[in-house]
Amino acid sequence: MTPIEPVPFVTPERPRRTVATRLGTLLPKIVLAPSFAITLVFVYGFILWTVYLSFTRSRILPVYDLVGFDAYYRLWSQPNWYMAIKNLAIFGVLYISLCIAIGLFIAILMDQRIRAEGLLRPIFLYPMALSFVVTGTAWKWFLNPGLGLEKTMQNLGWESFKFDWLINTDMAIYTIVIAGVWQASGFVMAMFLAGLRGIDGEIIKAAQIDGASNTAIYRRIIIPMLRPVFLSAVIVLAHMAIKSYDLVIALTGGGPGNATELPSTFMYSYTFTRSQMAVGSASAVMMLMGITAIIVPYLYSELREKRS
Amino acid sequence: QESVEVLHWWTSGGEAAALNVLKENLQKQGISWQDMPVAGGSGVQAMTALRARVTSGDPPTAVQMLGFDIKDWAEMGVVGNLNDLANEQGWDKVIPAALQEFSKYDGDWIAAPVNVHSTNWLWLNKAALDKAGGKAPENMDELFAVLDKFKEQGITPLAHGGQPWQDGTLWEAVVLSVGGMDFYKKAVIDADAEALSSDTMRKVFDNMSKLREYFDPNFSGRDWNLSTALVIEGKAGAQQMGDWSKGEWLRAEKKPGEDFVCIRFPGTQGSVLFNSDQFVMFDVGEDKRNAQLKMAAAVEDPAFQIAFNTVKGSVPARTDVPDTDFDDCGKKGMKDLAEAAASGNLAGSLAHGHAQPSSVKEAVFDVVTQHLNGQITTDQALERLPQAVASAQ
Amino acid sequence: MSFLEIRNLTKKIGSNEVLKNISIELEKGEFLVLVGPSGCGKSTLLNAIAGLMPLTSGQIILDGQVINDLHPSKRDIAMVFQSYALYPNMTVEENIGFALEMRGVDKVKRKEAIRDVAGTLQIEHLLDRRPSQLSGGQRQRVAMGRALVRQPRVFLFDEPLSNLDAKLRVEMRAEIKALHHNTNTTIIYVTHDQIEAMTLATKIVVLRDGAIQQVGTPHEIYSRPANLFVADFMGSPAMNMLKGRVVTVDGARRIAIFDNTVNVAVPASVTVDLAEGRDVILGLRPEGITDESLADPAAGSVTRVDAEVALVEPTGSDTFVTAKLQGGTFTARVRADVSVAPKERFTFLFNLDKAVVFDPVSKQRLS
Amino acid sequence: MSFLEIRNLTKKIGSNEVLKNISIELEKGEFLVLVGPSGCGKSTLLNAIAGLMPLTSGQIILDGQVINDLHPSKRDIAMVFQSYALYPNMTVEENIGFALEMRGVDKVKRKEAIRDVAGTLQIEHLLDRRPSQLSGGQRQRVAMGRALVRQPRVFLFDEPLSNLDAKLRVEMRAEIKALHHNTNTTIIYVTHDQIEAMTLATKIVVLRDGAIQQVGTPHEIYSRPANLFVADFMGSPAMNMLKGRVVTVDGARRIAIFDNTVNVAVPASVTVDLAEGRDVILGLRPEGITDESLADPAAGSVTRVDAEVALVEPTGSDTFVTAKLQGGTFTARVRADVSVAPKERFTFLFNLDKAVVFDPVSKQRLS
Amino acid sequence: MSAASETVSAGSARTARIVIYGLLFLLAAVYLLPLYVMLTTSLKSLAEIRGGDMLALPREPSAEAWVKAWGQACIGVTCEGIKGYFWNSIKMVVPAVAISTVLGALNGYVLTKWRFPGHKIVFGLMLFACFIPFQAVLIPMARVLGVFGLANSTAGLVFVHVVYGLGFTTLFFRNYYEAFPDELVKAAMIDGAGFFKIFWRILLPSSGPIIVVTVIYQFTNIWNDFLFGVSFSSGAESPMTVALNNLVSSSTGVKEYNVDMAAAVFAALPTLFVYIVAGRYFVRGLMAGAVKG
Ligand SMILES: Nc1ncnc2c1ncn2[C@@H]1O[C@H](COP(=O)(O)OP(=O)(O)OP(=O)(O)O)[C@@H](O)[C@H]1O
Ligand SMILES: Nc1ncnc2c1ncn2[C@@H]1O[C@H](COP(=O)(O)OP(=O)(O)OP(=O)(O)O)[C@@H](O)[C@H]1O
Ligand SMILES: [Mg+2]
Ligand SMILES: [Mg+2]
Repeated sequence: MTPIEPVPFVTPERPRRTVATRLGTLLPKIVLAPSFAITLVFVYGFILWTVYLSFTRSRILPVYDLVGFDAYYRLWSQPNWYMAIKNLAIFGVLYISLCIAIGLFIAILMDQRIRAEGLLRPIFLYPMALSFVVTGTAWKWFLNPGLGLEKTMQNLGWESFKFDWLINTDMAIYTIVIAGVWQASGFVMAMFLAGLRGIDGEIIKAAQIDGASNTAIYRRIIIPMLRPVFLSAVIVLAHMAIKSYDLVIALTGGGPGNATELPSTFMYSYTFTRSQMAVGSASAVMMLMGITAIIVPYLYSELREKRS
Repeated sequence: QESVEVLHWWTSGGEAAALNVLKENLQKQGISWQDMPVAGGSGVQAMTALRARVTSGDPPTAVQMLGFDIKDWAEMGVVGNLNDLANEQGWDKVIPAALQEFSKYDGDWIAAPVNVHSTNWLWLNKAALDKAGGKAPENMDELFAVLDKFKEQGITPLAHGGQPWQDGTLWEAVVLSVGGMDFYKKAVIDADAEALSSDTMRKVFDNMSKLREYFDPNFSGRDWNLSTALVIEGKAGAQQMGDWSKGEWLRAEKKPGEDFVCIRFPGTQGSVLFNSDQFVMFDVGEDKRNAQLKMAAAVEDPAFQIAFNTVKGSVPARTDVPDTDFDDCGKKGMKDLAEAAASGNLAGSLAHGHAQPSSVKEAVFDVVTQHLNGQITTDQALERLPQAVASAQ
Repeated sequence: MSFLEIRNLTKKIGSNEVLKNISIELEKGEFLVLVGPSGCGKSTLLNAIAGLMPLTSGQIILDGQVINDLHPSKRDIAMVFQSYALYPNMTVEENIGFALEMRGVDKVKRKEAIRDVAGTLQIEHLLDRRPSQLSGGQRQRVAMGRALVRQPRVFLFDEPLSNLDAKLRVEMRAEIKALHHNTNTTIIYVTHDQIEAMTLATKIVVLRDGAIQQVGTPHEIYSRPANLFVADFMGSPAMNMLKGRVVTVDGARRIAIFDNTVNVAVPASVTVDLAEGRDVILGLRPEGITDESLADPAAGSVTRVDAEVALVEPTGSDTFVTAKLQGGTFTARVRADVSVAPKERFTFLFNLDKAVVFDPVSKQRLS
Repeated sequence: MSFLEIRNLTKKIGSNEVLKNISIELEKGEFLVLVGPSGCGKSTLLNAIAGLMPLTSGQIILDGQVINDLHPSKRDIAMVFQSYALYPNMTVEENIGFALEMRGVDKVKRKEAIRDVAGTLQIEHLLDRRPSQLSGGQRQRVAMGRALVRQPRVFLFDEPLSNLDAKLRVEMRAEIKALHHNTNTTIIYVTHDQIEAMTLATKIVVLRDGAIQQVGTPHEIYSRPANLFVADFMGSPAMNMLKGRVVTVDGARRIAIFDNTVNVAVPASVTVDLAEGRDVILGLRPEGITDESLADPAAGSVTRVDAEVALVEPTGSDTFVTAKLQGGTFTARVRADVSVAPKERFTFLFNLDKAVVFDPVSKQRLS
Repeated sequence: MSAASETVSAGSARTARIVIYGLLFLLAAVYLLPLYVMLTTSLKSLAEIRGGDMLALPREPSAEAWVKAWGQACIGVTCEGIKGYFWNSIKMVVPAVAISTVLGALNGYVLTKWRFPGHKIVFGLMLFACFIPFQAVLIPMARVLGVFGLANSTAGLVFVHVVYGLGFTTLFFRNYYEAFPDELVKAAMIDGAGFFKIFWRILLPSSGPIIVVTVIYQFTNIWNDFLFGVSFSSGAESPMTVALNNLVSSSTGVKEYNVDMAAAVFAALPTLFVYIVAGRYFVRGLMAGAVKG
């Protein structure tokens, strides 16, 4: 081996920290700083601004005179708001649990060494790619008793078939659930599929040798092992449920009556169409508080766990 | 080059074609037209976009707007001033006072009215009506009788689209029919709590419940034009809707009097509930002001008024436009408007933002829609209506 | 008939023949160790026995019954995986009890059995923990416990100690040995580690590229390797392989090595006739080449060789000396406190009793 | 002044003192091996020397210059990581050349240097592959190449061979030794493996819980461990630790072991005065207890002990015999072909020359 | 213990396969229905749509609606179809995705490989930002854009999407880099590479899977966004979704459902394309870090 020239070695004059080394240690923070600053201003600054507005009498545009809790009194005296909260509870619970159940079910089916996986995967995933601005009309037709499923079934000879949830005040919220599940369950499927693929094959072999049947393996070993995926899925879905807006607007516009009002549509309509910006802000504050209650414990546990 | 930027929600074929007249007129004067269409929900999204534009300090030149929204925006001090132009062209004389109510703020002209719609119309399929006896109904009872006949024919008696604003449009027509103009003014314009929970109002809601039974099962969430189509195709007998509905008939190449009949909603003959699309001129600064004024002038140009309103189904916002180019329904509309204005039977439409600010309007919609959809009873509606209105004020 | 018999087992994955015509017989209570380089098919063979993958051809006969098509859960075989494969969502107790639960053993009995096993493995205090809260050595014991609790017909161990550090390894090795001793179960054990293989096995199978190279007791494998591969694979440092040629000196057949400069007696184990002039390879393990003081006084045939020392590696307990002579190097094991330094000359004692002779062409041992 | 001097180095992570007041001096060209149980702070110390983590207190002086605050890229130190840390997205060539590229060495020279190193390590044919296409041993060599190409002032190796199988390990060990021999660079090397430590080091540092236990040559560490921990940690099987008591027999100080049934001469290395009746621990490595044939003829003080054999572990090259006597067990190393079986009695030769004596309370060696 | 002699019969295995495939294809058909409706409707004539069955195949398929949607349909007073808006969306999506991905990657890099006290709080705050309802930020954002002179421009939209995409991109990359060996960074440091060199030469080239996930996620979200588009852009500058909305939800006039559907399919094409082409890598990328499974 022929030696290569020793590379000139930089000797700092002083053993103290030079500007260069100090800059070196600061650089990562400098890189992170813009993103963090942006987040502080555009998220937390705006949240504070919204909180402030909720204490004003803003109507069509923001005004900045404080009037106390007036907007909150108004908010909590709106039957619409209670309806929105009740709907969110129904929608949230069903949406999250159905997405997870269906997503997991399909993921398990897809995990059985399916030949056509390359063909099927995009079919389950594509609804996530489409906005409801795009699919809303198709869904509206499909669920409309006069045009869609009901009519098709009746044309096919099943005269007594009835599916009128879209226009039924008691059932309309479930049509939102159906469309929502259609859209998001494929994504959840992908998450579960990734989780399933990540499971060590030896563990399954071990379970077989321990005498477990296939159902026992899924029930006792695999599904419990997917716990972190469940958690991620719940968080992702919860945030989509809370933010759901397009879905409702495209499908029912909040109707019939206010049967499908959600906090997000409530907030939008009070802020922008009903010229009650303060009430809208108050509802936004309530939503943020709800989200905080869900997310912060999750973040806390997630970031703590890393320590060990 | 000078230009105007116009925010509107007239995105469909006919209206856009009519707007083109305005655009071309301006282009001839060397002013380019930047189109800013925002469709959907009768201007809901447009108002959101407008808020964003105004907040960012860059408002569009002119914005299509209705009734009380104009007042709200004027109050924010972000609109321009058209006094010079209006004085020069004598708008005070040719534009009805009821419209000026909205076109002016604190005595200053701020908007150029485009048209006058009236909402208390009933549209009937002529063939179906003939089968049902041929006589146009003149009060609620006759209406129910006709609807019953339609039912016997096996068609949907009343085509209605279940969206809050359509429910509201129907409701205000019933209010006017049941209570008359004085009651309408008291209950709707003055939002008198007593009137809102009176026995008359109970009758209104009872009638609404009754009408509900003549809808087809698919009414919920349906766009109004689809309902109109049902009537056109003879699948339904009648539709209560504003005069913009006529555009659909015309486009389907149907003739007033031959294929369809336009009448005032039974019981509201002689009264007109109106709404008026206006172009509100925003405060855009001196450099764009010239173009803005030219646009305002072009809007009030009789040629444009005729071209636009014949397509849209509405009547001109100026009283000095001849009715020669209009069809029977149009002529009737112009005549009704003039008479109602003279007799004091002209009032703003609630459903279209000319009776109350949008907060109150939507509060009323909430109650009306929930009642119509059976979520609340009439008793509850009567109790809740004054509350909702009060809390929205 | 043997307790476990593998007959002409072949396994192809794709076009790759991972196991080639494997036949093994095993008596009840035997401890079979599979050794071989990485990728030679050891895990595949275990998986085949456990029923975790279908065979291409051949038969596996357990206790007189062909089990080729029997589902793994019905074979009554326990397996300890290299990665332990503990169920991360279950506590140690549940892990150990899972197999019993699957077999419908009732709760009370299960608890008792778990306590017993945990006692043996000294993990009673860990029963409520989850695998993620255990150290490597503790996990290993739980994996073992999961197998032990069942008293299966056969135990399979796939490199169960490879993740442990040296100290723990020695301990666990002793425990496995004790287990086998006390329960007298049949065990098949895969390892990379020569010491493990030598100390645990009653029988060793050496695999290479899916084919069996040799089957025998540890002593046979070590002292009489069937071919060059086995000789080289077992033992560290590896066996010295010296090129030699058969010569006749004073009428006796001898083997000349180091370019004919040294000739040594033909090892007693070579009973075949070696033709004069025949090329051979003489294999002699490092401990067969020593200094004077370490030489086996009982050795029958010893040759002294003077050579120049190239490298001295003291390991504490011994010193390995690599020396050069006439185009060949060899490694010797000398007493730790012998004084020897590179470049010096040193006298090595070659103990020919321990030597083996291979054919350089067929690579087989001549005997 | 030494080439590399570490002075009173302390490192806290959180409240945990990972390195406690470490001081080490190293001359140019020395080969320092760090050993110690898992988690004792070996990697942390290497990282500190490389500048990959800030120190809590203390100084690192390289070639007369305090380098505490010097950025890793400026220290001119090369490091081979336990996990190799090859850049997965680069070819072997790019991996090896990366450091030169970062230093602005031009392309032609770089290529030349890479060829040279690749030649030495015999990986020329792999230059275009990516790390994922290499075997463990090949990866190891690339990692080495990445360090070698630079000719740094100090090499740091963090358990570079721990992922390799036994065979490759022996080979690579030899290569590292040759590298050190040929280039005479300064090397600091972390390992778990006793053989590696013994054969490579010129100096060994034994760490435990972040504190130095002993510094010395391999021979010192092995033969004269400073305390019980070092004695137990180095060597496999571990040193036998026998409880003893100082007695006087025929006017001479001796040490009684196995409940006073056997007494042995005090090892020559013990020069301190042992009071009569004092409790001690007598340490004797397995190779210090042998059968007759293996005994060191030069040994000065040998005691014969008859004991019952408990366990026989033949490893091929040797046989380890564990025997029991009066409340104590010990492990002896006997010749591989000695015939010995459990339950038999056997005569062992204790070579007291090799014994060391510890204080049972302070755990320090007495000498 | 003796094992019951029970063999896995080939027959029952085959039935199981048939059931699995049957279920999967049935589910796939259900998932495809809306797309099927959109596609068939876009190929039908208006008359056929009014009179016919929604699920029926078109009797006389015609691409007329497609041609019209792309180049002729009227949106406001201009009748040039949606093609212009299509490019608007592209102009918005590409920089927004690129910038938010790069920033997210850098943030993830700093938060995992250059940790500093408080890094968890910084990350927690950035992550929480993913969950704020966008309706709440419209007005203040409009003000800020106005002040910066970005109001009503593609640049402004890009900015908004970057700001509100940062939380997710940072999350994705952080989780991915968390599993990336620290040794590689240390090795590169010792080899003499600096902060950016290490990122550019070592981490980024190995980030393929997570870049795929991030890009897909951001691309779909930004492409499909309507709220920001309608609020912060106007007229000819509008993104696709706004134009589509103008086309399909105009309140008066004849609804040309076939044109609407064709336009909707056009609007969905890029995202569909992305999911179909990169679906496999999506699952792989999720495996590689975004989901901790
Ligand atoms: N799924 C597979 N597809 C193709 N080849 C495979 C597959 N699994 C294993 N092999 C091949 O089969 C051979 C044997 O693999 P096996 O795991 O049995 O080796 P092993 O002896 O256990 O090695 P190790 O000691 O490294 O664990 C290897 O060459 C491997 O490449
Ligand atoms: N980031 C950290 N936070 C807290 N403690 C740490 C951290 N890194 C290391 N330690 C602790 O520092 C001690 C020394 O760790 P180090 O990695 O130096 O051990 P090691 O001797 O290299 O062990 P091994 O042989 O297992 O590699 C350990 O007890 C470890 O738990
Ligand atoms: Mg294996
Ligand atoms: Mg370490």
